[in-house]
Amino acid sequence: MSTDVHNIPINPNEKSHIDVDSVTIRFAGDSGDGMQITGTQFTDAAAVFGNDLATMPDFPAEIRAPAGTVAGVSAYQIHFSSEDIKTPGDDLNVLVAMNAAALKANIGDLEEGGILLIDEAGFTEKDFEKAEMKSNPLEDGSLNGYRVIKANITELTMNAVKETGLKGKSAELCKNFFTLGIMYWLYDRPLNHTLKWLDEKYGPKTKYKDKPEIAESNKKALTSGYNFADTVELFTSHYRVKKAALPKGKYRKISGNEATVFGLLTASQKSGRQLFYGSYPITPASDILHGLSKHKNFGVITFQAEDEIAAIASAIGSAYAGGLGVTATSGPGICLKLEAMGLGVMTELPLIIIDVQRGGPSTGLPTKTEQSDLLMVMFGRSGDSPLPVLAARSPSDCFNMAVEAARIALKYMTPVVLLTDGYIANGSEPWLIPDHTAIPEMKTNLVTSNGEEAFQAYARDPVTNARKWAIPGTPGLEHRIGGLEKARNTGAVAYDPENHQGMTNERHAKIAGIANDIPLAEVMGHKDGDALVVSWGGTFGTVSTAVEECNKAGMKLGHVHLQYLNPLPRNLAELLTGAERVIVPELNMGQLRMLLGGTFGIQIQGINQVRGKPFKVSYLASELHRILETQK
Amino acid sequence: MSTDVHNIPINPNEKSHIDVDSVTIRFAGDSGDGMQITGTQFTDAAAVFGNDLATMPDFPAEIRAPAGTVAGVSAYQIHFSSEDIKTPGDDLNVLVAMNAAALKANIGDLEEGGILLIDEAGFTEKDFEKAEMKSNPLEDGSLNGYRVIKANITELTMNAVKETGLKGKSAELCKNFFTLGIMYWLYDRPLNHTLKWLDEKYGPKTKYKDKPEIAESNKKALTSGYNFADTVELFTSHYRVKKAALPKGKYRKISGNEATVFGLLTASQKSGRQLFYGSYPITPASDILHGLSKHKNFGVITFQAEDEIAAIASAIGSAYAGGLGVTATSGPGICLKLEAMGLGVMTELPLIIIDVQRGGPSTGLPTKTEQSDLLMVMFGRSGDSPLPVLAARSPSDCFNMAVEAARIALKYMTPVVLLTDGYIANGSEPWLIPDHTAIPEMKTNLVTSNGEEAFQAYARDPVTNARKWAIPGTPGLEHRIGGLEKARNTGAVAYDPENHQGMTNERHAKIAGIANDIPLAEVMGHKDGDALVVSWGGTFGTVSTAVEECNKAGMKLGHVHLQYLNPLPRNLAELLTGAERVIVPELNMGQLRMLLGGTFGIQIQGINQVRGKPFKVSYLASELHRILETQK
Amino acid sequence: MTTTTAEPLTRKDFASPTAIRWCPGCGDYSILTTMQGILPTLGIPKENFVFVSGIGCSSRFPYYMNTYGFHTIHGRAPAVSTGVKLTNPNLQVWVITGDGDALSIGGNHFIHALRRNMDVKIILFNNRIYGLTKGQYSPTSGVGTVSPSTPYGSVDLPLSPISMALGAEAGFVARTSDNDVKHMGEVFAAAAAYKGAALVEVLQNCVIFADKIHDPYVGRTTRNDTLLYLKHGEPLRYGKELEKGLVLDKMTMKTKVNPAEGETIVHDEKDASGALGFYLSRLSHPEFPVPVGVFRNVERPSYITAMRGQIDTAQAKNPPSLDKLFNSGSTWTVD
Amino acid sequence: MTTTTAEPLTRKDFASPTAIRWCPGCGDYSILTTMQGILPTLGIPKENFVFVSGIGCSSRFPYYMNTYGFHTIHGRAPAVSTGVKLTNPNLQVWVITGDGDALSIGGNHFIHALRRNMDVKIILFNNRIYGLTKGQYSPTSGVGTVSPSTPYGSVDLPLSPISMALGAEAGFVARTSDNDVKHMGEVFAAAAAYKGAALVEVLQNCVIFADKIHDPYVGRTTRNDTLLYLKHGEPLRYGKELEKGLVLDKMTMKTKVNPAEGETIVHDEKDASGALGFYLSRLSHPEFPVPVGVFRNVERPSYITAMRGQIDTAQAKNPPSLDKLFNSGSTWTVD
Ligand SMILES: Cc1ncc(C[n+]2csc(CCOP(=O)(O)OP(=O)(O)O)c2C)c(N)n1
Ligand SMILES: Cc1ncc(C[n+]2csc(CCOP(=O)(O)OP(=O)(O)O)c2C)c(N)n1
Ligand code: SF4
Ligand code: SF4
Ligand SMILES: [Mg+2]
Ligand SMILES: [Mg+2]
Repeated sequence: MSTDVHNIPINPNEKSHIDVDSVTIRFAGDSGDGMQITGTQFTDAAAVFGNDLATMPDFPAEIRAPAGTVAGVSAYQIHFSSEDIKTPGDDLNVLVAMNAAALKANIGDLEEGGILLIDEAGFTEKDFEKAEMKSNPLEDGSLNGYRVIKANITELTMNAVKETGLKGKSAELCKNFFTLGIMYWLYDRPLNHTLKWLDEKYGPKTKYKDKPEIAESNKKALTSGYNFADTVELFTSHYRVKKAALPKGKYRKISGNEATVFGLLTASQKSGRQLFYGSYPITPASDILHGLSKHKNFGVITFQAEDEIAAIASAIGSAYAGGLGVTATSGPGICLKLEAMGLGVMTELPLIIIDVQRGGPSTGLPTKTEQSDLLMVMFGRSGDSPLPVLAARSPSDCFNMAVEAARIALKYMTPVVLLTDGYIANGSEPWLIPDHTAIPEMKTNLVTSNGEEAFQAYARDPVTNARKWAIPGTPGLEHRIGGLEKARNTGAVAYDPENHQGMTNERHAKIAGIANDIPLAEVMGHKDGDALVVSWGGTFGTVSTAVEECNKAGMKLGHVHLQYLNPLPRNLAELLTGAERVIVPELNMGQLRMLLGGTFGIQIQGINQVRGKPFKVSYLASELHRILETQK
Repeated sequence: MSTDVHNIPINPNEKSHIDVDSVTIRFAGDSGDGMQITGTQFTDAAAVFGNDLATMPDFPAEIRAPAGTVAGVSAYQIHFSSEDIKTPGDDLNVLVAMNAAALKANIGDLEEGGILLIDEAGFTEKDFEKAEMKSNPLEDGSLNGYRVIKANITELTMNAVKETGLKGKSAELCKNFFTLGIMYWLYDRPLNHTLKWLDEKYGPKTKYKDKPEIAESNKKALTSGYNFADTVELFTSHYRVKKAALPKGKYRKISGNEATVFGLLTASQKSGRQLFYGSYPITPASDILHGLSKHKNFGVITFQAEDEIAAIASAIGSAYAGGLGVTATSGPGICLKLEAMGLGVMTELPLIIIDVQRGGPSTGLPTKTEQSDLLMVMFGRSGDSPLPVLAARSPSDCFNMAVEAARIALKYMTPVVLLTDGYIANGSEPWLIPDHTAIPEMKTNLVTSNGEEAFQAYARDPVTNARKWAIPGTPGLEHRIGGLEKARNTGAVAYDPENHQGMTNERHAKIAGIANDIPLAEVMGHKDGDALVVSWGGTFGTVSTAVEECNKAGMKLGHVHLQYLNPLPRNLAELLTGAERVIVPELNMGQLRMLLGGTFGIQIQGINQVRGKPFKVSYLASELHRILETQK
Repeated sequence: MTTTTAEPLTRKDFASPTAIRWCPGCGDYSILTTMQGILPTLGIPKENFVFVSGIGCSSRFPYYMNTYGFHTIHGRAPAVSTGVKLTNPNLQVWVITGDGDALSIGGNHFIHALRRNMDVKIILFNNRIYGLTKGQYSPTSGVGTVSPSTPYGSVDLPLSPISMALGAEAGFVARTSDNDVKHMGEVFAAAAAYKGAALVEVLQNCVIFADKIHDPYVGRTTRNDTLLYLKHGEPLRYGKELEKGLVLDKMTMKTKVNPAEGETIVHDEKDASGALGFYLSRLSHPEFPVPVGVFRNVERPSYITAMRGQIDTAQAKNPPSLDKLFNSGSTWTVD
Repeated sequence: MTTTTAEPLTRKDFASPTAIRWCPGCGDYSILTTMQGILPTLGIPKENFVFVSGIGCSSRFPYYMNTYGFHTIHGRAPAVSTGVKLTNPNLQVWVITGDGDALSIGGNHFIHALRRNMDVKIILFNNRIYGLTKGQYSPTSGVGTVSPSTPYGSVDLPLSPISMALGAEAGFVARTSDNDVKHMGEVFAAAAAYKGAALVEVLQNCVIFADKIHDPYVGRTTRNDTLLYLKHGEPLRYGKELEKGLVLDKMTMKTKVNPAEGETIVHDEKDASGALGFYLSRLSHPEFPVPVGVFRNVERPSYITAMRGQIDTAQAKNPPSLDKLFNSGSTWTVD
């Protein structure tokens, strides 16, 4: 990242091109201002252009909090670059603030000297009042450290679209495209992608066909914004962010929830099992339900259940009947699924439980990200109840891990938890579209007959320890299962002491054995450095960037990132016990630290943050510095 | 324990008294045979006589499993002694087996040379068949190692009670009292206690007043059994177990669930808060509901909710309204309460959640004991959601810990988890009746006015960090709380990042601070020995006995028993890190081990068992030996 | 309920300072102001009101009331309110819930609070959609509802909250709509006056995700023809001139224009069986008028009174004594 | 449903080898044998039957059936069965549940399976008590029930499973009793034949904790006077000589001895609104006869058919292709 280029003094009479490596922009406005669309369009344009990128939307918890209030601010951040990047950026190079509340909520993240584009129409006395601001920031000197660019974007937009016939509120709503036009000029981007998108979205083939003025005026606003920036001397230079040297191939942009959807559909195709998705809406997991519901052509059954308990129960029912049973939710919903997860463990059925983590405890911060459900999914069931836990490390990695979760569930006959989080679920990045034929078919434990012998529902595969999957409808394999302790092999109900110990051991051994079937942990950076940094899940981007920066700055750090939390990679014990020190940064109060400390009996230092947001790379780097300077 | 005295060869012509220190007897028969009553009566007699004792019932999971099957066997074990004892005994000195299935299910626990009293009427071909036995154990030599005493107890009973007019099945049902009579003779106990009890239970003042023959025939059976043993040469000696040198005072026998009931009622009286108990029946916690329901004179509201979620939700509602809200359940029920527990954490309301642990996972082993919910109650909630966790160490300690849970909940404004287990909940021991006036009054954070200042629901007490408890009905303190993240002090809804970190820290600090208000961990046995054994909860009796035995045998072990799992005693870090090695025996696959390892970053060895039963002292002792002999 | 003779309360006393965060135009606003207007008329001190809600747009309601309030977790408000009311029967407890909160995840607590006749007033904001989670269909959405989770249209058959409540034995069941503030106020007042569990369904408009969903029957200009205002003891008539009446044809209800004298069924909210109310709950637009007002209003034994009665009796007979408790059963002395 | 022409199945084919562990004399036994007797008559291959249960004495049922069976967790069987049936619509799925399992902890899943018309057959063993947990009162226990959790008598007002089911829109609702094997068999067969969610309440005797609870009306010798056998299209008559009939007095049902010709209400299980069934569900002993048989039996759209239809249409239009999926939306190439 090179943030400083923005601070080069500008010759006001020359509109030149300045090359920069990466830029972080945040579009912020009222929820009604269309900031998510603006951000997405900018992102698409950057993606199609060939930048590497990462994005992070930030919604309010309310559907429409009162316009103009801080609670109603919606924002979208994009980090795009000519280099390989893994985070949506720390500090902003550019902040677009459509009103006073948006300024108030976001200015803290704008770098010193950064560009601040302001719609003056959103900075009236009334706006200050709604934003609970004591004075006019455009006048009180508080913005002196930034390059403030003011324009009455709303008015400019209204004028621009006048000729299309659109008026009043509807005309005003086009201001986000005017703003987008300005930003396209600033970063020297062609308009065609967005123009085409507007035609597709509002054009003659859509339900807006009777309102051609909508597409028209938005297009008008876009080009007017571009021309405006070109004409008036808002800025003195374009910035250019060159294409990134990404691996060759075809790309698309993908968010974590989309990638999860793709992964589940892929797993269904590769295993030949009908995908059954039982779910109850909850932020930020609902988009998986929405996404899968669109893909009925894959035969997926999406069942919006009456609650989270019914959602997982129906998925278990599906698994019993031979489906690929999946359920997803966020933290509070997981609480409700834990009892049924225990049933899944006891009945050893393949099942995927996805937790798109959000800020807690309780209802907490529904639209904010956190990594604080790890220990809940590990241990939050009655009895000793082990199951595999995986965690995706980035938006596109949700695809891989969803496929992997299915592979493990089907191969080992076990519920599997996949952890993602609000940040990677809603964030997006370019995805090198995989060759679907290269993704291996998945084996299952389906059995269609037992020859002459009596069927034993809990007889285990000698290698995987998986039991057989005899599904209803199969003649001759009729059997009963349930939540009471099972007798070895037969699966009958059994209360006897030795059997319970034996079956408990078998359940543990089965899950532990999966360690032989997952990749070893890999050390990035310095193998035998001064510390080993261990991260997991959605912090991969920030942590690895921070470690890289630290190492560039002369530190000697190794970095292991875990996508498998249970079982842990089998070389991890050696890596951890061999390390000079172990540092675990995570977005919680120390959950992986507890897990690793408890598993390996080692001392670990934590970097912990629960602010509802990803780490900043700079914060991590400074914490790593600080820790390494203190005594162990 | 001195088990060997039973093996002294006996002179068949002399009925002498032999003194023994302790005896362990198990009464086993069909669920319909009244073994629980027999055991309880024997226990009461031993208690009243002045022995120290510990008991352990063992029920089948079914209400009435088919008579004569192993699944239908019901048993009651009592260990009574002239010395201080803490366990219901390892191996049996005496086994009473009313039928073949009872023999089959229990013979494995009878010591070599132990007494086996058999009712021949339960050993017919039909009985062998129901018990799935291939041959007649009375003839096949498999009982050669025991002192088998056979009698057709059923027939003897029928004859004995004939004169009362009772016949058939009803007459036969008296056989348990006949058996009890035999045992009273054997252990030289007076009959008066049981005779009195029979009068009270079935006498003229009861609903059986029209059936005097019931009391009559049971009394008859009891005395006949006694006389029978005296007359025929079944045994050649009585055994005598002298009074134990217990601390002076008045005693009663108490089971864990009873003690919990007493503790909750006491807490209500001492805090002046109405006790509200919301619960949904589940084994083995239901008896707390049953017990409290009887004590409406204490003003306790017992609410049988529609499910566990409603049970805890109603208790939270009560806490909000100023009640002492309590809910109890067992493992699967806890799964369902976790979301609401998170609400309790966020709203910082006083609340007690009791988990009478049973065998898991899932429905598991409903009537068997286990300690496998520790990590669930610690971590099984979304987000970082800390709350205090206590664990009772014996039946009577349930009283202390229930009182303590209430004290902490009310003082610190927090949900508190109290862990007990099926073993101590159903087991009983003598309880030195406390002087209720010596139990301190409990302070609460109730507030009735805020003077002139605006009320701040989340302003904290500077010492305890507790917030104020302003309950509906109090004029001027109207305020709103809920599950969304709260703003510091005001308690308003707040989504901002710094506040979330701050409140998360405050929640953690409040719970961590309770460490200053609980006893330090105490090392029993050797302070700087070769190993520190750390146990928790209901295994206190077995572990401390085992450590004592090991130390008597020359080992050098220290023992710390934890009744506080969160926060941990503040001297524990020092004790553990200072120990040569740390060994954690527990009835699960290593949950305290995980917690201590993760908290302190130390290596721990575990002794783990999940057999649905308490540890045997002998097993623990041998495991401790084994571990100490191996390299660290 | 304690009453007070202090200065009379006004609507303003019930408005909390919290900024309201519903979408502009949301039907929730009028429900809020109606409630704020009714409470001062009940003669109950402000501190004795408690609003308990679950999760949803509607469930933000307690924040806007200057009373005690508890924004709990999704679906559990009836259960939380049960604990509040049982612990302090002097409180008047209102439950605020949505169609998703009450009937989807919270269905179990909803039916049990009603069948127990727990004395809480449940106001169900039925906008036939999940508002807060951005527009998924709910258990009251019609078949074919296109929503984010049902892009091809929903296939679930919907529930009627009124039928559901009657099936759960509710003693007070009513319906009103967010665009008829006067009617709403009357219904709220009747619910408040009822001794026991009361359910009020409010037909509420979500401007964002299900705009105008109730308009076909609650629309101001046409509603005389499409709504049937239930009035106890009066014939079930509707239409601009009340020219239409509901009559019984064998066991089926039919609409008849200008029915004969005495032919129209007379509304009886006191009908012991609840069957008439159930009949009425089955009437739906456009085949029938949609009844609003009180479907059922019968006295049922009070859980709270019975429960308190048991406690009082027990206490009178046997005052609480820890000493007696500890020493109950057989004891022995070691000395 | 696939049918088979192989050797006809018999009752014995449905008896599993597992030893039965209900108390001697428990009403569950006759329900089990009735079920084992009915299944062979349905023309469905044995492997296509699935029994899903919750937790309770009754919920042990699947272990004793030699079919596929799933003994799940408390209250969740309707939800589990939903997943089974949606995944493989060829299966005939039976849910076995108790009054506590279905109506207490499982109330929510119960109502939603019914309102969705999920094609599973729910057999509710109503012994008006929690058997497995040793005798606590249940949501169907009468007020004043003395049980371990209510030593002073329960104060909850009970539910009627039939009213509840009708309130939840159930299309097939019936009642039978454990001591009338023939009637039970007929009702089970009717439930099996129904296309959609069916609820059958079985009045079941728990000899241990609520012995003879139903005897006042199901007693063999008196039942002609206390039960009303519902028959579609026939008048609602009962009594030894069928001398009594139910008539309508205004909107209230009344019993009349020797009613006039045509005066007796005629049972109509096809009544679209469900209100007649609801009326009947309110009748209780001793004031009224207790109706047994089919209360409601109407066709309702099938969730499964609609759901499968959407899938089929989508697949016909756009066969699944991962290639197409991955490459959907805007893509770009780096080379
Ligand atoms: C346990 C849990 N599951 C899911 C959610 C997400 N959620 C919040 S509100 C809601 C539905 C709201 O619909 P409704 O009750 O109709 O209220 P409305 O917003 O329409 O007023 C859902 C699914 C949650 N907060 N908690
Ligand atoms: C989550 C959970 N809560 C409670 C229980 C305990 N439990 C098992 S069965 C049962 C009630 C059984 O009553 P019912 O459904 O009427 O069945 P019955 O035994 O009478 O046939 C209860 C409370 C449990 N197994 N799981
Ligand atoms: S989303 Fe709908 S229900 Fe929610 S506040 Fe907005 S308009 Fe009201
Ligand atoms: S307790 Fe009752 S319901 Fe359960 S098996 Fe025994 S008789 Fe049947
Ligand atoms: Mg809604
Ligand atoms: Mg029952």
